[in-house]
Amino acid sequence: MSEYRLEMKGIVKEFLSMRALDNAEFRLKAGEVHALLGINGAGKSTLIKVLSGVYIKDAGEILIDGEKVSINSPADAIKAGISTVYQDPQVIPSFTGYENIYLGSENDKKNVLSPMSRKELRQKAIELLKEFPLDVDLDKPVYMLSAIEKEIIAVLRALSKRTNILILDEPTSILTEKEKQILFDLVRLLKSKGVSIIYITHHLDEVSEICDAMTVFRNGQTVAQLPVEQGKVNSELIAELMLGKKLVQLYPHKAEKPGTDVLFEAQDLNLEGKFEHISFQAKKGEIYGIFGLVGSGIDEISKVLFGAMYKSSGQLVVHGKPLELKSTAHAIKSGIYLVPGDRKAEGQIGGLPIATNITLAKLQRVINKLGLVLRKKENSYAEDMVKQLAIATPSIKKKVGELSGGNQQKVVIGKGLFTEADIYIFTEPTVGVDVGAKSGIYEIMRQLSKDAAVIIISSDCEEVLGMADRVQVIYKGKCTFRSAAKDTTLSQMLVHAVTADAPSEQAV
Amino acid sequence: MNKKKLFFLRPEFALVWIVILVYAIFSVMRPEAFLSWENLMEILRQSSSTAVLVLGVTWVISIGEIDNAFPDIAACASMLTALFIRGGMSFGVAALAAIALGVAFGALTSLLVIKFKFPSLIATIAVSGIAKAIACWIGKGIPIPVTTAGTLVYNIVWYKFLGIPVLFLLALALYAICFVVQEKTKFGQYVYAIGENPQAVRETGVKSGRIMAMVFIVAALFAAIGGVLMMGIMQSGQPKMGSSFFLDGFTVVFLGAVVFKMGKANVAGTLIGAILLGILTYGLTVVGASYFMSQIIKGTLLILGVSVVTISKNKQRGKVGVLTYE
Amino acid sequence: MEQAKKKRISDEVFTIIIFSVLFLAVFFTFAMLNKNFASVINILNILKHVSVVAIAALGLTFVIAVDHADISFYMSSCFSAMLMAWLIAKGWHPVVCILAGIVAGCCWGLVSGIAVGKFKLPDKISTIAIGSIAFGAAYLFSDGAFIYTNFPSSGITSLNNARIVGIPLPVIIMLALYFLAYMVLERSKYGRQFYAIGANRKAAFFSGINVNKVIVISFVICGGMAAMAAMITTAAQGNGNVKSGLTLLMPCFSAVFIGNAVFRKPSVIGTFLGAVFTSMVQNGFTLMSVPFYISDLVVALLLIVAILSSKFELSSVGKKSAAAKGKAVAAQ
Amino acid sequence: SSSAPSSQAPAPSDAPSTSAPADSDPADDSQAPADTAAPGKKAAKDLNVAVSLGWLENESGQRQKYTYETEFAKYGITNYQIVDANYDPKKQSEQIEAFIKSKPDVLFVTASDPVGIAEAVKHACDAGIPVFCDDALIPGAAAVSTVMFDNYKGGMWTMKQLVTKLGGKGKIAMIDLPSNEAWAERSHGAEFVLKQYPEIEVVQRWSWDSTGAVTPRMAIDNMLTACPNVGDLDAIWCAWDGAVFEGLEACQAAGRNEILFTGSDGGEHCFEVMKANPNFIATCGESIYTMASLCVEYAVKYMNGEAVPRIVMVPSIGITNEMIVNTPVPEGWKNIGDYDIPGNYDVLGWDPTL
Ligand SMILES: Nc1ncnc2c1ncn2[C@@H]1O[C@H](COP(=O)(O)OP(=O)(O)OP(=O)(O)O)[C@@H](O)[C@H]1O
Ligand SMILES: Nc1ncnc2c1ncn2[C@@H]1O[C@H](COP(=O)(O)OP(=O)(O)OP(=O)(O)O)[C@@H](O)[C@H]1O
Ligand SMILES: [Mg+2]
Ligand SMILES: [Mg+2]
Repeated sequence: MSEYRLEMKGIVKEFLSMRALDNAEFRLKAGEVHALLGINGAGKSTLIKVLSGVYIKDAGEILIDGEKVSINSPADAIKAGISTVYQDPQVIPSFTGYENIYLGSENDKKNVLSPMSRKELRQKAIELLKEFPLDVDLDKPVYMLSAIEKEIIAVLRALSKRTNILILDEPTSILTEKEKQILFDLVRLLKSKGVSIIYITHHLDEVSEICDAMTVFRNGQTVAQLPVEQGKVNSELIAELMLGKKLVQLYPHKAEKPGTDVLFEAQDLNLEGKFEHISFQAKKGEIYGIFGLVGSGIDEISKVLFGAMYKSSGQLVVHGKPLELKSTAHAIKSGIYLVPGDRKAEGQIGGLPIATNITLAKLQRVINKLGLVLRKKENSYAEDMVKQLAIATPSIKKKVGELSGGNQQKVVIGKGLFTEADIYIFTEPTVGVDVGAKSGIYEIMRQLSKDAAVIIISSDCEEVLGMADRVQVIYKGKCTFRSAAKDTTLSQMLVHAVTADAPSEQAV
Repeated sequence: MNKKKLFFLRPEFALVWIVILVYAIFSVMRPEAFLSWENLMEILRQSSSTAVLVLGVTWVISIGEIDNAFPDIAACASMLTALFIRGGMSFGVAALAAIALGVAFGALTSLLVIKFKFPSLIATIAVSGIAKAIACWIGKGIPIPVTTAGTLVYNIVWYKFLGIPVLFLLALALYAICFVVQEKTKFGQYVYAIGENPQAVRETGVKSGRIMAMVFIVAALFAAIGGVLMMGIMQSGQPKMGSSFFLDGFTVVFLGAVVFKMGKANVAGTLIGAILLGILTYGLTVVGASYFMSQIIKGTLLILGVSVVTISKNKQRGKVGVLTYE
Repeated sequence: MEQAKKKRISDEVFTIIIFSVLFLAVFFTFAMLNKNFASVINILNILKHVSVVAIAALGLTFVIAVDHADISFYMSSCFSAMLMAWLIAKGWHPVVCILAGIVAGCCWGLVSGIAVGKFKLPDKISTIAIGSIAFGAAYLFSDGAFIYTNFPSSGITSLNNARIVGIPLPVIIMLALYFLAYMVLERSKYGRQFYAIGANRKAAFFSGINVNKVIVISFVICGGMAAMAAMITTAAQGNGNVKSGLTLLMPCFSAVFIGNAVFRKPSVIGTFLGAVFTSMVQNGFTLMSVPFYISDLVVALLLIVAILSSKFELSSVGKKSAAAKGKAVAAQ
Repeated sequence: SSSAPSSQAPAPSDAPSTSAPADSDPADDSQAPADTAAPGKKAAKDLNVAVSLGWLENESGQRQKYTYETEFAKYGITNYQIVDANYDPKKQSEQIEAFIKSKPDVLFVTASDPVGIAEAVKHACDAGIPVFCDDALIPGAAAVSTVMFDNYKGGMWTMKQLVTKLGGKGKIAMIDLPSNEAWAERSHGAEFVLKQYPEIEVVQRWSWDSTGAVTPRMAIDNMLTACPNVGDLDAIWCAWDGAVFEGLEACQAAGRNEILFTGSDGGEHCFEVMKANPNFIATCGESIYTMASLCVEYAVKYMNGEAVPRIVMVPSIGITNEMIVNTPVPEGWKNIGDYDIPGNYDVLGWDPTL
């Protein structure tokens, strides 16, 4: 018997244009929670895709319990006791919870024409659920479930199989703080049952909270494998390992003096069932922050501010004039730009080149009188933007979808800068973005705020507090707290984000 | 209990009511042609061949793909059967051989779509081109009459058992089998799962390519069976039969998607769709309506059905939280 | 990195080269088999014959570019043909009749576009339905009978027969429309919007593009172009025929998809090459009096070969990365 | 696009010498053995009539419909349904089966494809419905009467015209219409003539697929390209008039004004084109009105308990360009297309010999 449940040695995976894994090493002990860390594009997801049979490795070997296994398809991985909960858990929306849990393993027979019984599945699922202190309605179609419930379904699906190794790829990025705790309880429970867990995350605090060990990746190579002492993680050291250089400071300095002109004002905005009575003023020269947990309505607020969703009532005032936004096109024309929360779905057009993405929202700037695009002009604008934002790419012709997460986000921001808006709304600007890229994005935001009103809307408390000059907190669609950032603490914000009746309301 | 009662009033049941309504309207207009057991059975018999032909296409639509080849596979199967019978084979052997060749077309589609990643639209355009070319080549573009097909096929397509056409019973049996497969087996489960989220299915380790391949092959299988039955009904191989089934076939499947599963093609719905189309063809004939009337009526029903489903789905979803362009 | 970039680009060029080789191979095969094939007259003939499919396929390209499918255009073009013929029979000036036909095509496109773009009905089903209605409505003009009254005298046939500096008018119309479409789709602001919507509708929306409007426009263009194609068919046949557009469906989709495979996006030039490719084969075979079923068979096989050839990549010569590519695609 | 004629005939060599209707009142001419059992009598105006047309889409289909409506009006028949199958034998079979269940007193059928609908027509006969087949014989069906014409002979005659005009020597092309057995016979008849003229060379031959992508116009354009010089191609024999119309357009556009054409069908439009194009030298004028009106007449008689002939081979008329050019429209006619109304041949002095 080997010391390790899983060993991956000398793993190489090449893509058309690059080497994503370059002799990567990974070792996992039985019953441990092992963090896999690295900046965007370091190779984490590729490693677990190799392990779970989504990609076929080009070289290297995988040993499970000391024995060499070959994994060439997801089915092979499942057979080897490896289950994966992908970052964005894939479910069948109209299927019930229990149908989703047992998707692919309805019965043990190989023959797909073998009969399956939904009754049995339901029964089995109920049994399974009993083992864990979780509360989900398994009879509802999953499109009616919340994010954590979907995540739980995905985890249960992984656990419904004989699982020795469970892979969780950024499981918390769509969860609220409370939900995160549910998940962590589950992780601890599994660990106690002897399941080994690979845990991918960009949140170093989570590492210290539940992980026993960690492996850090950089450029497709393993740069460190360290044990984790509970509660004692040296974030700076890890960040340094990940980046390969010292990170000076994450958040830039705050505004020196209060903002001047009120460029953008929300007056008593309401969206039935999502949020109510949202009001604030965003001023030139400062950053206004809105913090709320996922599902608190912040995403909808950002969309209403941009005319992407209809509001039920309320008023937007832009440059001192009331403005009824009819469409996103109207918003952009009025000088508003939104960096949407879901980068892949809403922000970027992954299949098109960087240059095309950057100019898309304001093509007027690069066309002649006949409406034809002047490519030279466009390219030079794009080149400038790439330089200005330090987007790491060999060429502006590269497709955005092929960039790493942080650089993708920079392109989305670049698209906004190109519109020359004077009101910028950033929603979840750093989800899935590594520390290095994060500080770059923060710097850009601060620069922008010099000539424009910047609003940051995020479920990352630290980020909002770190960036904004003034903040408000949303709980269940209502503002529960507003204050100047310098007078506010993290815990104050967090408390107001999870309950409506916390004390103290401070002046704006 | 209450839920069950309401089921009949739900939008996904609307098409069944339309079928009944259309039947009632025609019955008032031409009672002698509608209001008898025999007439009803005739309508069902007529609907059966189309129903069999598009049975497999249902699942192709369910997995989110499209099949343009089924009409020409049917035509090719009808010509092949006629050719083999003329060559001296018995009907049974000829039919089996023709069906086997029909299935080969399905296999070709699968190869192109799953292995070579062709969009199914273009793969089946190519396959239908091949099938039709072969069908025409066999008789140099001329239908092949078959007068010696024997009693087996005659009994299948014309005989009545207890007053019910055997053809309809056959169709019903095939539908029953497919219904069970769809509702009670893993295969059926995966068909709908792939239709909604193919990535999720792949991630669970299901060989979704294999399921999709089976779906295309099954579509070709039923198209070929339908073609053989058509050969029996028309007592001839018809190389250009395909054009008759193209629009009607899709209309049937899509109309069927409006019932029971709210916008998802399903075999029970397809059967209802085929029967509705049968009633329309029959009814519009006996009232002397012209070809174009039936075209307009079919199109209108289809668009109405789709609108009902889409609108009620949207209503379910609600307007709150929906992007302004959606 | 630099090297990687070179490799990628040549992959795309490689596809185009393979297709060109295939194209030329077919061309020279026919040229060898038949001495008249490569003559100027015949090449103009091929272009003239392809103009109908090419123009309709060009309209379809716009719909495919926004990632929708239109299955109504070929049926609505029948309506336009009959409307035009009916107006000609009534003695209207041919130009008015042609314009009326095109407007009618645009209107049917508008109906499809509104159903799909505005009301979000599923595209394939609703366009089949709307197409059926349009086709049925085409019978209203004459109960389905041919309309030929006034055809020779009205001068409508010169839409097909006229030549300008020796080039048939349909070819000139086709080239003009293609030039226009190229400028719009590949060079202009609007083209960007079409492609952006096709690649990621939601992101296009958040970029301030009026998604629904552009989708509706794509269907209108498709309907209008199909009508234009039907005008030429009608002029060529010398009568209004309800079925004039019915054979357009498959060739148009083939043309767009061949182009899509070769250029990796629905493109104006790709559609043109796709249309010419199949038309050339048909022409070659009719020149040699080969029965239609054989030429249809070869066209179908070449369709497969053409798209298959676009799947080969320089970099996939090594088998491993081919598997990786396939997997990566599968994983998306 | 399809302008297609139809019909089906037994092989002409041994075609039964049928009663020749026509000259004045065709009804008087029915000498064929009428071995039909007369049903219970029923007056014409009380009849419930069903008409299943194979197509409506071109002139011949429209002429058939026009005939039925006109003749029904004449007999006071008001209770009738006319449907068409749009060239689709499967659809027509279904329509006939539907009619069977609605129990009409009489069923008229023109076949989209005689082979394809034979089974359904048999059923109608078996169900005791008197069936009258117009334009083509339905093999194996015990129709009360079949009124048809001879496609084979028509094909022979038009080819003969062509060959004679060419002086028995030259290069020709043929355009066939194989999708319906009856129409294919025209080509067989034409081939029969060619056997006697070894110096006529068929340099191009093409069959039209009505569901395919290549139109007759394109095919003829290509033929002209394949035979680019005067003398490479002298004439094109077409199985139906529609191909001629498109061919004439093609020749005109290509400036090839020496190429001769023959077709088959006849009718108002055809004659207009003939008048304008001397190169359209001949067509087989199918007596569509006569056939359909005879069907109606026999049906009425039969329902009245009278005997009617089982098969009537209505002669077609060989129509040459000269006949059209030199014949003025008689007074009271809508146009020369009315030639096919019984009795009208005589007025024109045309001889129904085919
Ligand atoms: N399918 C692919 N084709 C080409 N390149 C790829 C593919 N998948 C990943 N890459 C590249 O491989 C590198 C490693 O990517 P990987 O997804 O493993 O990073 P990661 O560590 O998961 O990053 P993140 O934190 O953003 O998830 C990246 O530079 C990426 O661009
Ligand atoms: N086919 C591809 N070609 C090139 N690059 C790709 C391809 N597929 C994915 N990538 C890139 O590889 C990187 C990682 O891809 P992957 O699908 O693993 O994303 P992910 O791990 O879910 O991303 P993240 O965790 O950062 O949100 C991304 O930057 C993506 O754009
Ligand atoms: Mg990742
Ligand atoms: Mg005829």
